[in-house]
Amino acid sequence: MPRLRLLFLLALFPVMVAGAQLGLRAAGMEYCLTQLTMSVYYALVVMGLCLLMGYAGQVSLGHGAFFALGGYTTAVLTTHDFSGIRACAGVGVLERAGLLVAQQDLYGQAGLSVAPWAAFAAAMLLTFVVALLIGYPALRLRGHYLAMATLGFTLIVSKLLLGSALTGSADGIHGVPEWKLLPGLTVSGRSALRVQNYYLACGLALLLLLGLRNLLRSRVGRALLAIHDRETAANAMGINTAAYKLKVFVLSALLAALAGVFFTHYTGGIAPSEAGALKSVRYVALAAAGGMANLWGVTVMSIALNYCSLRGWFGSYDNAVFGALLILIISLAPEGPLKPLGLWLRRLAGRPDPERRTPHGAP
Amino acid sequence: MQNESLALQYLLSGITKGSIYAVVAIGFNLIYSATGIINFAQGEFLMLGGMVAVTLAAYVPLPVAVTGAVALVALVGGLLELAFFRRLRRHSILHLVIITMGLSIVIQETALHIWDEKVRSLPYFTGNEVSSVRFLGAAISPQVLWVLGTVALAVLGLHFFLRYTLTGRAMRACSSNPEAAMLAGINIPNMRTLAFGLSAALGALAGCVVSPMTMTHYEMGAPLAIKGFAAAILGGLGNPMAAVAGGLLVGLLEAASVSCLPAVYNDVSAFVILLLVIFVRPQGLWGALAPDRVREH
Amino acid sequence: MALLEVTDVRRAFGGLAAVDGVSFTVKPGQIKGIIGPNGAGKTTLFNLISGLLKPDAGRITFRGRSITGLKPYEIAGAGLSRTFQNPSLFLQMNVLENVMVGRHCRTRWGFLGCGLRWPGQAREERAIREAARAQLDVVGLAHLAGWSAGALPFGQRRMVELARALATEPAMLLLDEPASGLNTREKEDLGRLIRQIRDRGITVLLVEHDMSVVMGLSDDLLVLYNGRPIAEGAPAAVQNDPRVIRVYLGEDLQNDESGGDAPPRAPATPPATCCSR
Amino acid sequence: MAGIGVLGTLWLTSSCSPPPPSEPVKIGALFSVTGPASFLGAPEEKTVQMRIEQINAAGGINGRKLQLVVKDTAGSPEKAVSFAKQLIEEEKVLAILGPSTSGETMAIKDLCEQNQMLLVSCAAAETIVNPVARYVFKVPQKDSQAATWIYRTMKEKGISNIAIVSSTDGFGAAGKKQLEDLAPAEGITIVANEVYDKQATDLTDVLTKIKGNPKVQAVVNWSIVPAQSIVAKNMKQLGMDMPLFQSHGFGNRKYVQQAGAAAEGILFPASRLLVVEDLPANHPQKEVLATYKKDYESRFKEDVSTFGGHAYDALLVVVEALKKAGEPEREKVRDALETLTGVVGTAGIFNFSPTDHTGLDLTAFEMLTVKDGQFVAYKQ
Repeated sequence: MPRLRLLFLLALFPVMVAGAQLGLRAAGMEYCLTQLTMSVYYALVVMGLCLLMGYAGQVSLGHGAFFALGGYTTAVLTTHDFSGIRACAGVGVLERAGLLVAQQDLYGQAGLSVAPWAAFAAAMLLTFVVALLIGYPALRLRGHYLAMATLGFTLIVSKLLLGSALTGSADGIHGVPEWKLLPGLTVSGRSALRVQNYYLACGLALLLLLGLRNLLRSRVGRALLAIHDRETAANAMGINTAAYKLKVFVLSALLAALAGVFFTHYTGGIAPSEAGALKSVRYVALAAAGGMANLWGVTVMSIALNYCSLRGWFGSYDNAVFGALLILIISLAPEGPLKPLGLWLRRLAGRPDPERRTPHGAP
Repeated sequence: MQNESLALQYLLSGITKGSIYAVVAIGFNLIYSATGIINFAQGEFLMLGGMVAVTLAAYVPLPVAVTGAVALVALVGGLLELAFFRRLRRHSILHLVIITMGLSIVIQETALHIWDEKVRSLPYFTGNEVSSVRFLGAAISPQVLWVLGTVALAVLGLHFFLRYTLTGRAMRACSSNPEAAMLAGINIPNMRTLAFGLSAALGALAGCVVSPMTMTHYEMGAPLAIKGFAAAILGGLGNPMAAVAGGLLVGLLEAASVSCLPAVYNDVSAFVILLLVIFVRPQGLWGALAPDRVREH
Repeated sequence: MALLEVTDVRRAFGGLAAVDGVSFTVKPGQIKGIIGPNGAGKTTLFNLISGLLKPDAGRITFRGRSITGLKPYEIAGAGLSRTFQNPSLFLQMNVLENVMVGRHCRTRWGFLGCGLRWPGQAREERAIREAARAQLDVVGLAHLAGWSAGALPFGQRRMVELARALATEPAMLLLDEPASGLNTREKEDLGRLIRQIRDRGITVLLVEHDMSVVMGLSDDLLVLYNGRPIAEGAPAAVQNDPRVIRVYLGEDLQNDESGGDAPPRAPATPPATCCSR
Repeated sequence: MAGIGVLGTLWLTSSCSPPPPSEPVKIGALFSVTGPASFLGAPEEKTVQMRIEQINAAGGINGRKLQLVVKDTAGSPEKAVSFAKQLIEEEKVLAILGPSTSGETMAIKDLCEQNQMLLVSCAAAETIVNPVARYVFKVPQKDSQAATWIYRTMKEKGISNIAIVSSTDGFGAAGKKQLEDLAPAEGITIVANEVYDKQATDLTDVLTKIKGNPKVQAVVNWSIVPAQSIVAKNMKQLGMDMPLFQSHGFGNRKYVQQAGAAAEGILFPASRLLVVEDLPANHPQKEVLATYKKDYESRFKEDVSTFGGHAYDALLVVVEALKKAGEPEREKVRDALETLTGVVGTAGIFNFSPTDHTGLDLTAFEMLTVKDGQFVAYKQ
């Protein structure tokens, strides 16, 4: 990998991030960062989907549910008042270990609930287990059957969230506390911490982008592409296709749950609409609109589209515009609108990618 | 209220729900078997059928309104295929399915702006809201019999069309082997347009016949499409008769789960069982495909 | 000691026995050919050996270890690689990357290591790239490394698939009709290449219709008909075996098996090119 | 590369240009005009647009015109959070009207409290004003008041064992909670309690379960359209003739037409907006209700709905507070609003206090029933 091109790509993303932030401060409209931060968190889910659908070719309509799984676990643990169990033995130990902290909400109601870091770990663990349980049987299926299995899973999760009082039934959970990641870094929606949270979200996205990019440029990435193209041939070449499909499914589920946890702490709450089928369909559509197997394209497209809808540019036509854009992009540019832009950027970076002298078109 | 008639009543309410899902599932199967696409906008054909019929019913008698709605929505279905799918060549089935998702959203929003967000419904075909057919202590609305009649009519009509008419056989040919069908002189694009049009007509007819019971509003399509998709897969993709059985089964599962579990979990139990069936027998209960050749796109 | 031992393998598809009690062995360093008319069960036998299909009965042992019923990737790991009847390259990748996929079972870095670009992983990546280029040199396509796999003509796709199979460092290579679709010059190159592979110590099991290729290459031959072996031995001996000749001239052996003593109607010495179609 | 950064910024900023400095008072509004709660949000938005135009035509408040900034949240809480932040930080509105659903209101309750933003919600859930937040008010009648009216009427009819069915949306869940909390005090025992999916197309199975319970003397359904008409029809089709009570969400003549013959005899607490004709002339709300109904129905050619009425009241209390405070300084307006009394709205007569941020009492409701397809005041 020529050093120059790698450095160029590495530099591009932070420059855009900082440029946007400084530009907004100059224009006195830094509040737009809020919607950008929310869009970046949503983009994490679509990145996972790009890996799963674009590279490994496994359709999943279940990532709304994984986002909600992450968000709800941390919301329930950090807002539920566990002081009722103060009597039993374990609580003392947990409290000293800092797992349980006293919470004080705006209206003076005190309570004992789990510390955000512990809740985050629990959310990731629960998602890992659930993704394995649902992934193992589902990934033996193909195409529409896999889509239906994951859609069924999403509906089960969303109806359970709607039905149970613990998860606040239809109103969801609110008053989720801030999450002090590190001494100087707190995930919170307060306007004072807006710039800090913007860079936190973009930093997290950049780290994940780099990790996924390395993954895709390695033997694992090639194995995923091989599974997508011809699973039998990949299997005959020594790739344990079943295990790889499951691993990439679990990884994308963890990414979605991670996004759910950060988003819940940032907006201070989560609602059952996050786990709805419409949300999962929207993630798949965003991945497709971004070019499916094009990691940067998918990220940029999902940030842009989510930003427009969160800004409310289209008013009550928001859904209609999203649907129309989706149809337009996929019918005109199935490889994604940003592919030509990607190639132009590569040319701009000195020389076209030596390893793809002829463009690949499907046979 | 002895428990036999209670059980019979649960059975009847399961059939009522199941008949609605079945009539949606048939529309799925038609487009799937002709083009291999799972049409996520199938629920929208139902909604459009209901909306157009209600608008027409204000001016013309009910039967004319229903036929008018079916014809109009069939036209819309055909036009959608022409506009969006006709010239797409280098697209995978996954891309086409995502386009139907986009279509579903766009149709919903346009319906919201053409009509409005209010709930409306066709009058009951026979009797009115309170009339019911009673036997053995259980009761069912006559409209359900109309829905079951429509389902039977649709299945028999489809069966006859696909088996004994030339175009029907051509449509089946182009779904099982498009290349061979093309060589045999079948115009594949027209077949696909016809499949969309026919499926839209079926959806519209279903929309009209369920409207008195489920009421029609611009957002009713999406949840019904998901249940119809589940019924089609449970029964066995591609087979209209199996889709009806799948639909009735989903309805009965929900009714059974309501009888023993709290009602809020009826969807949960229906989908848990659906997942179990898919994992064990992916091609569905009456599907024809061999397990390992689960049709992939 | 035989490298590959197939004993009484049977596989039926809904009553039709595609492979019905086939037994044979392949010695190390040997080129063994499998011939037979269409529908004789050659490809099914290949799929049984390489794990794509599970045998209903019988045992397959490779280097003394039973590989019956193992998954294809486990068999590839054990050192038995294959090519396909119609070349199945990964079209979203370029030629070099296709061959690099072959290195998969010989390398070990997983999701975490590749994601964090661990130093060891970067080294392994470079080693994979070099090994793949070397394999491309072997098949003489190093200049096409950057080309997209989808843009290659048929003959070159076969060669890339061969390079990919070699990249798994197999002890034994299964070639499924490598010569089909090649012109005469390409067939000669293929013959030379297969001999080079054999000389490097890789045993080759070859399924092929083109008699000129298989007869010239094979040290040993197995003839299948209706899923059953009817002849085995050196090419010359097999060529004169009356049953093989009658099978190839399209007569049914059914009456012969039942009769058992009917004289072979074919002329005693077959014309030199009788079997090449 | 800087070019791309600037390009990106221009693209971002074009969407949030600061409002031109002029003196109209800005009032923000979050309604779910589209999406699952559209029949709440659509009439609310139309009502507020109409009222703002009327107020501006009459010279505005204290000589300053009102400028309305409406955002359509489409019923999704994350959009409500994003738009609320826009209204607070960018538009710097005086107060926010809405949101339409209790889920969205709860999502931004803490946000508005922390940023000292005045929020007058059009959703009915009790938790919006309990625990009381200094800056958060709500105008619809309390669910508990509707539940009390239902229980009082039941006692008059000698009913003590009831079944509750409610939908899985915010409205249904809040109502169910109030019915459960108030039942013991009112001497009512709940023998069956079922929740169904708000998008349910058929409820015969849930009602069969209730029909199978001999002790049930009456059914209370707490949901919005279309489930409430489906429950009414299914009960009659199943031959269940015990009385059916509906929530105050039943308040629209159209829903009666949809339930058709099955609506006969349904009892529900409703604001007087629906029976304004037979209100006595001297009734304090008569004049407000009559003008609102006439204006709305003449302009939008559709029946007036109590949900539209909630938006009318939300704007009304903010405008009254603004008049009382004199100038649009948020802290003053908040204090004025908290001490407003005797404001005649469509839902009732508002008397706010530091502990009561909804300002309505039991008189806000009146028990109605349906006779020959018309709403009629229920008399024992």
